[in-house]
Amino acid sequence: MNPPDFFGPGHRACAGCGCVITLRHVLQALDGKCFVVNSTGCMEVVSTPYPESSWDVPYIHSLFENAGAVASGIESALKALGRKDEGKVVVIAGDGATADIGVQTLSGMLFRGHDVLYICYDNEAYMNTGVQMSGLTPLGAHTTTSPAGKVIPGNSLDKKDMPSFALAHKARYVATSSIAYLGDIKKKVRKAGGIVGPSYIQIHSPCVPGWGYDSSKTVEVARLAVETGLYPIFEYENGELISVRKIKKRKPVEEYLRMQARFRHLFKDERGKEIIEKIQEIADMNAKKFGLDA
Amino acid sequence: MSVFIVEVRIHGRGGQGSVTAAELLAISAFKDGLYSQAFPSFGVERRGAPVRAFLRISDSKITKKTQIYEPDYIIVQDPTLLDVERVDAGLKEDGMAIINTPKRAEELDYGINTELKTIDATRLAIEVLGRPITNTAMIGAFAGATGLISIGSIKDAIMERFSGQMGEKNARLAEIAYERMR
Amino acid sequence: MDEVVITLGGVVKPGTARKNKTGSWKVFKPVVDHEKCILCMRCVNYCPEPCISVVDEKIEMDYDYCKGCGICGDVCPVDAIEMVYETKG
Amino acid sequence: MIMRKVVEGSIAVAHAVRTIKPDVIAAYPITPQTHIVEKISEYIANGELNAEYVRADSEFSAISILVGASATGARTFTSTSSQGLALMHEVLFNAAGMRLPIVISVANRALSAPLNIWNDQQDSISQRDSGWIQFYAEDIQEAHDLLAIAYRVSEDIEVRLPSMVCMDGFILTHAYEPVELFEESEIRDFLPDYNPEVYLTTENPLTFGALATPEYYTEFRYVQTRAMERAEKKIAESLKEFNEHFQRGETDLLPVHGPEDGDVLVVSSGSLVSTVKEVAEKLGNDGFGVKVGKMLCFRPFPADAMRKIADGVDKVIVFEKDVSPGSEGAIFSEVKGALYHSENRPEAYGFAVGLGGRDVPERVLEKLIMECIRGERKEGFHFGDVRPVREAIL
Repeated sequence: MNPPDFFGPGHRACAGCGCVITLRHVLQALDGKCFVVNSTGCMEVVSTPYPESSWDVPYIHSLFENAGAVASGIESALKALGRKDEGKVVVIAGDGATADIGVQTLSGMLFRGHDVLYICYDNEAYMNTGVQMSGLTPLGAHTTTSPAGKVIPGNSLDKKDMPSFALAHKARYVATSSIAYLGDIKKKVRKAGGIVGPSYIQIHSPCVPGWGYDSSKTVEVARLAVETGLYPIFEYENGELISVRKIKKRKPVEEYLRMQARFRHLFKDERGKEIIEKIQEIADMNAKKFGLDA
Repeated sequence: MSVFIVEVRIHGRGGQGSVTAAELLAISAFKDGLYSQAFPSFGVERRGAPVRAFLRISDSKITKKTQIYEPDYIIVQDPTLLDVERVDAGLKEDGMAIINTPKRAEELDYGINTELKTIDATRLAIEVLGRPITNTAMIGAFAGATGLISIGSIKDAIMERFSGQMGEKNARLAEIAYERMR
Repeated sequence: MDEVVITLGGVVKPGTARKNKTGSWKVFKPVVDHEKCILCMRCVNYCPEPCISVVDEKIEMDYDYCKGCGICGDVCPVDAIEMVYETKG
Repeated sequence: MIMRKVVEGSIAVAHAVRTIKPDVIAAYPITPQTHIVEKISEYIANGELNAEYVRADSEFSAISILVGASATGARTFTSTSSQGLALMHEVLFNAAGMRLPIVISVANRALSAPLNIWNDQQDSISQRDSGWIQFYAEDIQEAHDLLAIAYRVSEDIEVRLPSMVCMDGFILTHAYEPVELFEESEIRDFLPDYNPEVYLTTENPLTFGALATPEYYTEFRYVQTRAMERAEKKIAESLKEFNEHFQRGETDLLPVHGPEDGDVLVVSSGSLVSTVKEVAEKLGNDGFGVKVGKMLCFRPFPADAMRKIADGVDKVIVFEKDVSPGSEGAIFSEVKGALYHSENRPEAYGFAVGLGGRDVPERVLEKLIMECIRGERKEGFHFGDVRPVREAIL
């Protein structure tokens, strides 16, 4: 009854790391029959200090911003060498690698139609280098490069819409998921694994030190992101929205924000209150756009 | 060391096939058992701009890689170029200029001091090809005027380069120009 | 000096990080009350290491790797896992 | 049977690639490399080359694609120039560090700013520390032949380092010359199939691209440097074997032309070597003993061979198409570096010439060499063909 694991133990990720939970279940969903291309980032540095590896699947790390291209190359080589049946090529990349520095190679990979599953483990900042703001850092969040200061209260931008970016490239399958729902991750990864062509799944994966919550609360904080409507869970196949995770009674965003040190400054003054209202608006818009409310 | 080396500069306008002319002459010379080399002047010029192509023919391996400053021959594909530049710059005293123009050599008021041959290649091309593309006429003319390359090789090179009817028409055009120049 | 092995291109064998016992990181360790446990597998599935498995129909924690994050206790639906302070040495 | 044809340099390179049969090719167009990738695209479109051809979104992606493909066990190829090679910079180190035998055909071109599409060698010379083997072709035949040698050396288990085969943009890529083109069967004899010992496969799930802490990094660079040293031997061997196979091409790592007892040694690389040879020959007729050293490969740098050919000469003159602002020409620096360890230290003169496509006629080289011979030039580095300049704001 124990699930087979293809990652760890012995890795050096922080206690309570949400990204490792994502990793485990992605690999399990593919039965380890895959080639992993990993961008520079937390999952890379914690798993491969020479001469050790935490991986039980063929794995390559090349650079920060080229995972989409490296994956394209592996897939092309498997085709050229007649080895396509060996397994699926999977990118595992953080949000910075995906939405910022690696966006071009992701674009090329999606556009050319490579048979690659691209997984973005979204912990909403450059955690590997010490919590700097990325294109997927949410509005209001304090990071070390968008600090909550006397004049500017944290990140003034909202998350880049990468699922839409993937959809605009006509990716065969585009979905979001969260470590709060392991069954959802498995189902979606299996589905994408079975589709020939490019697919993109963005998985909300909390970061204990980056977000500032107790390490035991990783699942809880992830669930609140979904239950407030801030992280809508949906899936598109061939450009059509085919499923949305409904929310019975949407919770106010404060509940989610209050749990995390990165939003603590928002609860101190009137300015913070305004930003919380804006964040609530984002959740409301998500709810409207995807029909989240059950 | 080479016993003889001949250097040719072709003047034309972008789109007139000057590089192809140099290439075809190089291939033809090679077919005749000679060594040859062709290369364009490397520019960012677009269609219509004055361009140059270069050709070297020798009886031994050509190692020179520089541009040609003192040509033995110049080929001018477009008569309007005479108004914009000195096409005969550096032309050797015992060299020869072959110019596409409806004028006869003695009517051409350009001040070329070397041997000068003219041919109305544009009219010939229109007659034979139905289009004013003169490069195959000019290489035929070059072969006829200089005797350096056999017309058989020129026709072979053309037939290899252009397929079917286009090849035959161009080969015929080259041959007509060749005969005119002899 | 000791000789080091440098592999061609730095290629490494799979799963070799298992020799890195991360269990030393923990301050609190999870202890399972097998009476309460209903073997729902949530702790197994959520363990980030992963170091929880079912052995002889009982949840077993591999303390060699457990970093003591406490997720297992937090996700347990029947409060069968308690985090206790681990005295070291 | 020898297939000898007048073809454009780019076409000769594309033909060589076709016979070498890479499994994966990824490229991005840039002048003056375009004819190479256009011809390869044509082969693919006509079914004359059975490879995966990826039209990459940039040179950065093209070389990254090859990193993935090469790690999976594929033979790979790309071609680029100038800014494209510069854009690959980060990945070049990565490919070399992972010991992936990727081969790039570089159509040498100047770097911007100011924008310039013409030939010099600043693009590849400035990648000298990336861990790639660098060959410089003198003519089209050599650009074609060196590709086979590059694959053979790169894929050798004793080496396993990537190679770039550099050819002067336009001067070689766009020129037509008679070339002895490879037949597929003869290339098979010279270049065996690529079957790496370690590669990405689910049957043996290895980890590529590990992180090396300060405890290990030095040793990684150390073994890479040792592999370069072995590459030097392999290149020399491969040149000889190539010559036996095809009855053409250089047989030395650092070929010398001209009088053995010449008291002036001129070192140069790429197509410039041809012109230097012509000048040396002419000066020889005038009674000056000038021999020419051809920098066939710049990495590994043939320092021993350089000392050997410079033994007994009074003057060494380097002509190169690159400059390192704030220092001097890179080849000049390295030639001098090699000679520092020789008993005989000749006078050394270095000249940057032919930058940004400036043609280097024989008279320019002849004048510079004669100035050195007559002692009219100061020892050291100079711009060889620079005009008087007045600097102004606007």
